Amino acid sequence: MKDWRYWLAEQRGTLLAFGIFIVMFTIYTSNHPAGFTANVVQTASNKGVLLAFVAMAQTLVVITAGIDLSVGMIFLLTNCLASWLVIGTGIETAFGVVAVLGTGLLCGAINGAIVIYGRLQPIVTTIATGAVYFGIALLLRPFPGGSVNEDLADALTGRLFGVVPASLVALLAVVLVVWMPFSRSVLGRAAYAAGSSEMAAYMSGVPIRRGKFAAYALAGLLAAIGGLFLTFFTYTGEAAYASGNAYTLFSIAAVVLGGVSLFGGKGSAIGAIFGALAFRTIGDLLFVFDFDPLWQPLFQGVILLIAVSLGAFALFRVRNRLEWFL
Amino acid sequence: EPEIVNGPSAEPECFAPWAADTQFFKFPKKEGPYRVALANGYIANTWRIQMVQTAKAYAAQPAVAAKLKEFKVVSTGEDVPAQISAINNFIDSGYDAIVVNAQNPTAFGPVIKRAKEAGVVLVAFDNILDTKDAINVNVDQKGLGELWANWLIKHIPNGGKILEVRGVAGTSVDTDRHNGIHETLDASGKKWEVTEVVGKWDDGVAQKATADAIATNGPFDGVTGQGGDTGIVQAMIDAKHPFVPFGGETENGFRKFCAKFAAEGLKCSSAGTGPAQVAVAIKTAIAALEGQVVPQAVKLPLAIVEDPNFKEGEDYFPDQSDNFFVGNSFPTCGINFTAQEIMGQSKENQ
Amino acid sequence: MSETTIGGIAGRMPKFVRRADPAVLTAFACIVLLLFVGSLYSRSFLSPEYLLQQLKVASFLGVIATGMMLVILLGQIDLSVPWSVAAGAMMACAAAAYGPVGVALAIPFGIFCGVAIGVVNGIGVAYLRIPSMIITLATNAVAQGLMVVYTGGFSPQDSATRAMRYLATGFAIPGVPNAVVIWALIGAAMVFVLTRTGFGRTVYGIGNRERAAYLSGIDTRRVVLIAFAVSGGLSAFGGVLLAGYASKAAQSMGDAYLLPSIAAVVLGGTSILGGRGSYLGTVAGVILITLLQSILSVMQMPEAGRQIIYGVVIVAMLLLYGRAPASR
Amino acid sequence: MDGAIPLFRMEGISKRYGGVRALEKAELSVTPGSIHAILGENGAGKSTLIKVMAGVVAPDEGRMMLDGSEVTFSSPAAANQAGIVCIFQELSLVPELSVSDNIVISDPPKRFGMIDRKAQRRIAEEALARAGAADIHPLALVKDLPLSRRQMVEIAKALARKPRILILDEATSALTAADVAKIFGVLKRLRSEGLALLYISHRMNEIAELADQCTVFRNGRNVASYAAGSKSDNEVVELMIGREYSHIFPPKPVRAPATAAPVLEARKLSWTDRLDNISLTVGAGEVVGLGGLDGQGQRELLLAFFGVLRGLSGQILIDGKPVAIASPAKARRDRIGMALIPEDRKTEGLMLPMTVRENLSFATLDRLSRAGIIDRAAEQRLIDDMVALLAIKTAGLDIPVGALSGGNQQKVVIAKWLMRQPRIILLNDPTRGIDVGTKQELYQLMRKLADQGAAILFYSTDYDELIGCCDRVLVLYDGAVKRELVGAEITERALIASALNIHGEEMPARGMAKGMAKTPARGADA
Ligand SMILES: Nc1ncnc2c1ncn2[C@@H]1O[C@H](COP(=O)(O)OP(=O)(O)OP(=O)(O)O)[C@@H](O)[C@H]1O
Ligand SMILES: Nc1ncnc2c1ncn2[C@@H]1O[C@H](COP(=O)(O)OP(=O)(O)OP(=O)(O)O)[C@@H](O)[C@H]1O
Ligand SMILES: O[C@@H]1[C@@H](O)[C@H](O)OC[C@H]1O
Ligand SMILES: [Mg+2]
Ligand SMILES: [Mg+2]
Repeated sequence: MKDWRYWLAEQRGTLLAFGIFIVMFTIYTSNHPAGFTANVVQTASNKGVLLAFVAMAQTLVVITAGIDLSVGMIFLLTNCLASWLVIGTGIETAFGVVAVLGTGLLCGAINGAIVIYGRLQPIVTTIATGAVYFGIALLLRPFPGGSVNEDLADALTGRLFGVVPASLVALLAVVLVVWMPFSRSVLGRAAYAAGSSEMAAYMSGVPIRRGKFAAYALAGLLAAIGGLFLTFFTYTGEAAYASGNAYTLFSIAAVVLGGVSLFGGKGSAIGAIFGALAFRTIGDLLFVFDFDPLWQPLFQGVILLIAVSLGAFALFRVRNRLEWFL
Repeated sequence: EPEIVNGPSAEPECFAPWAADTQFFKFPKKEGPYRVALANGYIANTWRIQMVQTAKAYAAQPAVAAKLKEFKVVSTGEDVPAQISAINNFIDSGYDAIVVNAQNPTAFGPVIKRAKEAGVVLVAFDNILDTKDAINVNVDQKGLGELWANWLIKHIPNGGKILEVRGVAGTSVDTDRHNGIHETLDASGKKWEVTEVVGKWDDGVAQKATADAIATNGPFDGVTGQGGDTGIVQAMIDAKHPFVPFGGETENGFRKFCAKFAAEGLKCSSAGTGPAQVAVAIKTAIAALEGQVVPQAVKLPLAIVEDPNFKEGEDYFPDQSDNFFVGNSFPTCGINFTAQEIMGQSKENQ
Repeated sequence: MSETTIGGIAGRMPKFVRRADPAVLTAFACIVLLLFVGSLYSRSFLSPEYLLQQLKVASFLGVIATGMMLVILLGQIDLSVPWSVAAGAMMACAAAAYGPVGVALAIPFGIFCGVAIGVVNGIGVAYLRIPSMIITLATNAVAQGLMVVYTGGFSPQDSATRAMRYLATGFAIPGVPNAVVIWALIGAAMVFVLTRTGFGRTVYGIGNRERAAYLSGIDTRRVVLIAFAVSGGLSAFGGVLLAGYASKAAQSMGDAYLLPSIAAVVLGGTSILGGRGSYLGTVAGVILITLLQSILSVMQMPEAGRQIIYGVVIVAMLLLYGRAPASR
Repeated sequence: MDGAIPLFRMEGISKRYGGVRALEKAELSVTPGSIHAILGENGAGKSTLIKVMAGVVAPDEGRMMLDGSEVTFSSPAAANQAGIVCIFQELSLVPELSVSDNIVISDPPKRFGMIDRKAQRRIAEEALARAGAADIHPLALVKDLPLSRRQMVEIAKALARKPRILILDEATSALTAADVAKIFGVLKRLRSEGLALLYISHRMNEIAELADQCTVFRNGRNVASYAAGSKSDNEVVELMIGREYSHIFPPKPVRAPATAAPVLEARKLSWTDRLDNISLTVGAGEVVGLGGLDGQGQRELLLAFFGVLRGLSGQILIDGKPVAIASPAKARRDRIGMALIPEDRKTEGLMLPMTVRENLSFATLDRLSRAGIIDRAAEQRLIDDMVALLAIKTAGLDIPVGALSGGNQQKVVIAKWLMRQPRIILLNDPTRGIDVGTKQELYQLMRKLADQGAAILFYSTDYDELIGCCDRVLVLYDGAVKRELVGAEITERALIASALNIHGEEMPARGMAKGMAKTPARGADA
């Protein structure tokens, strides 16, 4: 086999997610009354990027064969915090941003510490810590409100050179600054190895605990970046329980659509980003098709069902039934 | 960008200003027919479904339909950014007016800016917007709390133990109602001991919370609940709690109980505004597009029914679902739907 | 509570308790602790009425968590619980609108709708090999969509039938609410299935290593399908009971049961990776969650504080007994 | 060679698992420039010993000395740091990572703090070449490789770590003779470079060829140490199993020509590019071997019979009648009565955390239940029979099967199928990793089952076994049957020649042939 074939095999999930996204987005924009305009793209990317950050966060944890059901709550908590802190002069705003990101990192680190050093199952740990984070968010913002540095917010949700959505650029920057270094670092590899086979990784002297811890902590950071963007996008903070849970569940859907294996060890945040964008486009499709309003939720559900079933087509190629159980 | 003008507004009966200092808007008159959109958030409860159905029915009324080129509804779920994006999309697609049931009162600043620049009329109802730049069709939530508290004060002359079942924590609706209740009780000068539990506007949750409260803190001399009232009464029945005065919302199930057990002590004040407020919101949007003067904040009348005035077939419907909210008409605005015709409509259409 | 006390108590208990995992015993000890804390706050906490009332409320979660446990034992998860519950409740009430036959078939029809959702989940997981975490999310969305269409379009009947009310709130045995009896029956059936039947063994086997189970000549896909169908059916049955309890069905009925049912199963010592866990543990988990929620509710603490305490207590309890063994 | 100074010493090492004494005051010395073999039956404590040495398991007592000073290892990484590198049988490769990722996993080359993929690939290619496995692509994912290739990657990975002490725990058990030959070359070179090597294997001939020094373990203690070659195989085996031992292979019956229709028959079986027009028959009472280099389609053939493969062409006949077998569930049904002892007992044969009891009866639940309910008394009876028949050593029926030693785990896998009294038994390399004593029992069992009328199809990577056990051997090459050897034709020479697809009497070059030709266990063969 040639090198590029191995590369292709490795990227299959990501490419499939990319393909699904492109198809859906093309259907969307070609039916949009306004067409493929800078405004439409900006609107879509502002919305998509939020989930993309949360999905990236989820990816990190899922790679270690864990799951983080608190990402949505970290996202809310940091949103509420940002609505207090990211305001004022440049220095104050900068301090606020650092504090918000630090808080996210801390939340992720707490999850990681409990799961790794406390040896608890990630799913129930993060259900519990998610409740705690939500409680704190509610303390911070019993009612929706607060404000944010609007210049910064407009800059990051606006457009560069009148065409490129700034939020997409920010997403790209985060990929380059957080994801790329992590995935190529020793710790990142340790996270993958631990997710694929913790025992093997341990026996090979891989620093699995540090790798997993880094993954959880960075997941908190990425969720916080999402929370920050939510604040930029809405100018306020709100502790909305349902929407926190929705982001958590959506992030799982995005991760799976993005070809990341829930069994750990496989997939990339890039795939998850396209998974998130594709997932968001499902909602947008409602806008361009004239559905009876009451049928819209069903339509969304069915599209989601179809999208998640696409991967099953690979099944028809399986000639050895044991491959079902990998 | 509307002109700020002096009142009174067109159809002052219907478009009642919220307060004495409420501003009046006059938008530049646009030629009809109009493209109007409804940007709903959450959809999966009866109130919202009833609301969407009412909106459709209203837009289909011949007089209204004549003014509309297009009426489009999108429900985006609980996610605020999705709703913001939907509104942005409506603006970009050239809709003339957008009616919103906002998932968050404060998050729409950027959207309001954009709508203003594009000359799009934005009307919020039910969950309204914290702004003076868009039209709000408003229910006096605090007034509702005051009403319930006054009802209890009237029926429990010497003060006593009250169970307050609250709605969804953190929403302005819940807070306003709660504040209205407490301020009024405190001002009464009587001694009240209030047990608060959270019912989340949901019968099941409210029922469970009530059952717990009765078991640990009961019995109570009076109850007030926002949403989930049917469940609250059910919990009282299950716990064999004596029937006591009750201030609650307008669910059909609740009113059925009120009518049935009034003689045994369940003296109810049932008040609120039904999902038909969406029709008022649409009506307001059209009026604004036609260049008529409208208040920035429209105050909706409360639909109040109090013991002993519960009339079968008018205020409650024994054969119908418990879940819908009675009081779906705003006669002053010429909006006269009954809830059953709304919820039954597609069946008849088939 | 020291280990010796637990051991001492355990010594006098029936065999199935003595053989239980220490984690399960600790979970029950935590229940006692919670009751103690609750009684500090309110006297009536330890009254039989209150405890029965808690048990009744717990039984709804118990029924739902039973299905969840079955699926978790397979190493899967069922995120379609919210709308399976709602669909069960709503469809049972809907059936009642169709005359006496409808009334008679209301409960089975509600359960059937849950089974149908479960079958879709099962086909997705077992035959299409879609991760359960996502296929169940999707069917949940589809079920929600269907219920919204139904509510908006069909002039719904949503009052519970007398039979439903009786199941949830009646007393066939004086003093013991029927809901509790039902949970006990379902629980006993589950214990029997898990410990005495080939199906139960197979569930554990698949949860541990599906490949090995398949190569042992087990039709693992059918077992997975059945487990999901049962989970859907039990969720729907939970919904039917809830509708009976509230005497009506509502859309959002199931929302409050998803995370607690997962938490209850895991708090009860079942491994989320599958293959390990006992039903007794799930019982403990369900009671723990219910008690905790109700203590927080009667403590009249603001929502924020409640959420924080809820989370902290769960982590604390798990650290006490739910830790995985050290690796060396 | 002054191998007298121990590089590493273990003294008084004990390790208990609950009631099980895995190690009891064990001693071991390792000298540089020599290969030290560790022998012992299954469960003797060999793996535990090396796990202690490699920092995987913490000993309860005892001390370890490296270069004369005491050391403790808190983790495998710490042991690695000290130059101790261990090749665990199959546990330490990360399946979702590529071969090169795995090879450098404990200390990847870095550039600007990130892993340098180019350098990593270079290192991996070098290491693979050193291990004689240059055919493995460094970008391939480990999970896509067959077991034998994975073991080669393990070895490359160990070499890349530049160890001072290299430990191989049954590292060659899944390798073909050709690979073993390459590995031996490497090991001998390492010895000459002054490394200390510890070698655990159940294959006596390998030890004979490689070892300088041997230590025998029994019941967690080292019972004897001696210079290689100073004891006969018989003596060694006696030390290991504590009893006398003779006649590894039971005598083969003189077969009358088959009259009845074969129990199992394949006609022109093909599947993707892995099976090519295979026709074969296995009659009742017959043991038919599958030979050839590893990976020539033997495993796929067994899976094809067992209903695991999709898109087969050709025909499978049972008792002369064509059947469609779409799943193992169908294959095991009474009408067919097939059983498969799978390749990897840990992932395919057993549910490790479940009890011995549950594992034993798992494939027979359908017969043991009435209306879905298990008849526990009947279950107990069958289990007792099987434990007795196979002499399974276990502390109880209700402990996790994962706590049994490898050989006993393998017995459980076999027992779980024998419980069904299958008519057709497919064996996929069943003696991998099990000790001589157990092997001998297994060979006898196979013959006994055949005598009782079973049709046995037996794949082995060990030529001795094929020679010793089979009535006929089919040699596969590239998915096709290249040659059928019957009775006296089954010789090592013939097996090797046909495995390499060499015709006539020409033999491969000497060095190669020596590596391939594993001398039969001396004194044991009849
Ligand atoms: N983690 C463990 N838990 C319980 N028992 C164990 C554990 N590890 C080893 N044992 C027991 O310790 C004894 C020694 O096992 P060990 O694996 O060292 O044997 P071995 O000599 O390597 O056998 P084999 O040749 O089968 O590999 C066995 O009885 C085994 O069951
Ligand atoms: N979780 C566990 N519980 C109990 N015992 C275990 C466990 N894991 C491993 N063991 C024991 O550890 C010993 C070594 O296990 P391992 O999987 O390393 O086998 P091995 O000796 O390397 O390979 P083989 O199975 O071929 O002998 C086995 O004897 C097994 O009994
Ligand atoms: O106003 C509330 C509405 O927004 C919600 O959807 O249902 C309950 C009502 O009280
Ligand atoms: Mg071993
Ligand atoms: Mg071994």
